[in-house]
Amino acid sequence: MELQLLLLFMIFAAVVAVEVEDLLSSVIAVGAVGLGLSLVFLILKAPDLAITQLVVEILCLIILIRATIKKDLPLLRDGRWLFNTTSTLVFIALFLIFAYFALKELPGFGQPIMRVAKEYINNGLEKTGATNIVASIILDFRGYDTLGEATILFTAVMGVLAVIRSVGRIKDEK
Amino acid sequence: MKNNKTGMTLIVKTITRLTVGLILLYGIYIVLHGHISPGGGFAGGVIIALSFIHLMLAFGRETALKKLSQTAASVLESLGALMFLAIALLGFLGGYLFFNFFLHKGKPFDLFSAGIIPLCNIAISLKVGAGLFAIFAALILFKGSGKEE
Amino acid sequence: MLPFFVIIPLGSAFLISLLGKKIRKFGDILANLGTLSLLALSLYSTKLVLAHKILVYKVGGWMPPIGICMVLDGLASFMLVTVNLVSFAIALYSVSYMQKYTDKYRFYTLFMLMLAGMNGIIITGDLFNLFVFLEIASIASYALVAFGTEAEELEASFKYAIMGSVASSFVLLGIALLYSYTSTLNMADISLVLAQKGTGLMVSFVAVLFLMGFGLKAALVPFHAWLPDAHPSAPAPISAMLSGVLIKVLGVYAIARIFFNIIGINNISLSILMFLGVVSMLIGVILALAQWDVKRLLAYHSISQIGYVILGIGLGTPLGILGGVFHLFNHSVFKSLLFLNSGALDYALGTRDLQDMGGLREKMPITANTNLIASMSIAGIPPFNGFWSKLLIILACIQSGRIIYAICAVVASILTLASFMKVQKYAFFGKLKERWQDIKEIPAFMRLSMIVLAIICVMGGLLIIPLFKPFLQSAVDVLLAGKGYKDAVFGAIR
Amino acid sequence: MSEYILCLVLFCIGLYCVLRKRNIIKIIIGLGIIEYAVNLFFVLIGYRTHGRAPILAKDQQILNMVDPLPQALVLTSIVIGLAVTALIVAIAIRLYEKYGTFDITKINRLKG
Repeated sequence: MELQLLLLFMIFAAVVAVEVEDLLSSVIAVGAVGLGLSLVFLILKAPDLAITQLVVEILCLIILIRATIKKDLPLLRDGRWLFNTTSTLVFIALFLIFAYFALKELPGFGQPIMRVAKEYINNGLEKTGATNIVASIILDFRGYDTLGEATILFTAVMGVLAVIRSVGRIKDEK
Repeated sequence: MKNNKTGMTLIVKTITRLTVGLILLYGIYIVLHGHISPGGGFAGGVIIALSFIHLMLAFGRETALKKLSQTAASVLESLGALMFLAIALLGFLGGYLFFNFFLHKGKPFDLFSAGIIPLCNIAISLKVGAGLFAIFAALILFKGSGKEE
Repeated sequence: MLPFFVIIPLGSAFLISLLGKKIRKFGDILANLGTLSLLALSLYSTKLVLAHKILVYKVGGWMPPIGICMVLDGLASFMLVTVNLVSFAIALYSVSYMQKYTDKYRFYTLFMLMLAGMNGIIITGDLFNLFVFLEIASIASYALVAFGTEAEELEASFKYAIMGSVASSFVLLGIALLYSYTSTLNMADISLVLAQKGTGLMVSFVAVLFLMGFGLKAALVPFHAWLPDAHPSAPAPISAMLSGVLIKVLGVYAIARIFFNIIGINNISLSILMFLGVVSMLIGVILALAQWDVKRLLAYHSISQIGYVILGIGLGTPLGILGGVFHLFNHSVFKSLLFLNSGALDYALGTRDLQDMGGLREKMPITANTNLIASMSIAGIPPFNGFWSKLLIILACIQSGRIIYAICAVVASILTLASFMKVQKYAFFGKLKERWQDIKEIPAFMRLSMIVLAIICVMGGLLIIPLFKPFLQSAVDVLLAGKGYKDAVFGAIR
Repeated sequence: MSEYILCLVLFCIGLYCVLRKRNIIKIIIGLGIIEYAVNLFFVLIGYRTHGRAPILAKDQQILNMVDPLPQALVLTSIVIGLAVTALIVAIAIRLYEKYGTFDITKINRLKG
């Protein structure tokens, strides 16, 4: 039950983040969504994720606040606002209805099949020696994924450093 | 550290001076115990980066960059990435990429156990910590040199 | 040997970022060596595939449903050859072209990372791993589009990054649903479980999510809005890379692999693919007609040509798939050549507007001639490679009784011809303008890479003669085998 | 079941924000919400009723563990989200410098 309550809180905070007019408040509200997510991870028995989500959320907040501080917020609506919003909402509603019927075919909440995961739980300790099964998966069984993940972060750093250069082109002499 | 005009007030600076070491230490703890308790290289690396960012926010960017300059961060990041790749490549000793090449995995629940996993955690934390600090420093430095301020 | 397709570009990217700033030319040398060795490896891989049909590499020594595996089959080796061939030509071209930009070593780092991402997507046999490498390639391309850091480039990059990230989220949601349904991530294993459980509404929902996600990456028509902005804004070598191979690997290859080999194809999904292909083909070429900016015109043609590829693959008949796959290869070659030509014009003149050009044939003979070859290829003039693949697609349409689609393909081809006649007329023929009296031909590296690609354009038609046909046929066989993929993979493990 | 639907509602709020908002920062926020929703969905499908966290303890037998694989995947996906957000924020800051506004409709030098 507390799970649903937390989810409702997150949805509420997300709506606030989307609709509030002040940018700084909006960023703070999205921080609330992230911290709610961290709590949900804790309830869902994922302590690794809870820690990571918490620290990442703090970092994201700092970055976003640095970006937004002292910046303007335009508040405009163009002529086709109603039409566009309606079509977006119709699309989203169709998506949700389709999803509702499709989700019925999934195994119910709280009963995962765990076809492959059984292997990790039963033999993880003997085969890798790590007592944290999640660590044994990300760094041993699926270490190649983690290499990709580290590369993504590296790519992003390189990308930020490339984008932030103040002079991109060497100007011609003419 | 002299209390010049950059950074925040004296209270913030004093508290920062007390806590920043603890945060760094906590990050290192999380990294080293990644294979026996929740946490791991990524979370630990972010905490390490946060400790430097904390320093930067409280004391202004010069103080933090003196401790870890931007080029040093870039180099550390590349080194972390290369180290991770090297661990992966060392697996070829056992015949496969990412092979856990420690035949003796150690006693469970020990700090020195689980073969390559702690090494990978250290490499990742180095990479993540330095990388995120580099991103943050780049964003801040850019803000300083931007036109609108 | 399979991991080296990822390790070589990754390692060189890391090394370039570490040492590139200190040692001049380090990036140039390492990037060219890296792409050259990748090209050699991928050519070698075709030989392996002909001998063994399929190769599976178990990363970390774990059996596939538990660990990640890499799979090299006909389609993968075909894509690897395409990607690495084009990327080698582009690395060669960048040596001179990127002198105009600051921080060249960052360019090479991102370029090699993008290459690593694409090779990783092609070689992987695991669905989540595919997503991870998809993100590497995408993030590197977002940054590369903005590499010039001018206002327009940043704007294009922002739009591209937002749409690309939403697409990635759709893909990830699809993977999550598929994981919950089958409780495994290995592609062959998913296919096995789906065969046992049967497919219901759930699987169609996942298919729609994947179609939206990968369709956006491939710039199929309802999702094409980002491409005409993003591709022209990037530096020319990157435009060539994005249009030439990135949209094919991230979009077409992923769609083909997932729909044919994992989820399994049926008549409804085939007709959706064909319809999207035809619509992209027509709308892309019609929008291209009105353009005066060379690179923007080429970008719209990319949408149109991707439509041909999807139409060919969507036909589902052996001839259609052969045509689609062959056109994919041809398009990578001539579209990258065209973008490199436009980069050469930009390099020499400093403008991309066709109305400012004219009579450049006498001043830049090599650019003019290679551009003529590439234009005739894309328009489908007989001896060049584009003609053969389009002919195959049209024949396949007629063979399976879809006359309307065949007519659409012919019409699009004629419009393409008209559009490139315009380029030729305004850029290379006519009278030389006063202001271009003292321009020079471009540097040697750029000429070399353009000549290499032009030769492949001329010779490309030879790929369907019996001597070279196994190269294409092995790729076609993988798609035709459909769900036989899982048996092949599991057979190779044991 | 209701958890899944609530999670998808969160996804749709983010989608709406990306599609309809005109402010760049709002679009980035929407993207963040989408990422949260997808991560949450992954963890939800791995949850087991009355399950235990997938970490072995020293001297007790742990039964009924939750599915650890989605957690490992989400760890990767959180990092990806962070990387994308950082890159897009960097682009947004540059855009603000060039155009002096966060309004997406005023950032239209490229013809559509």
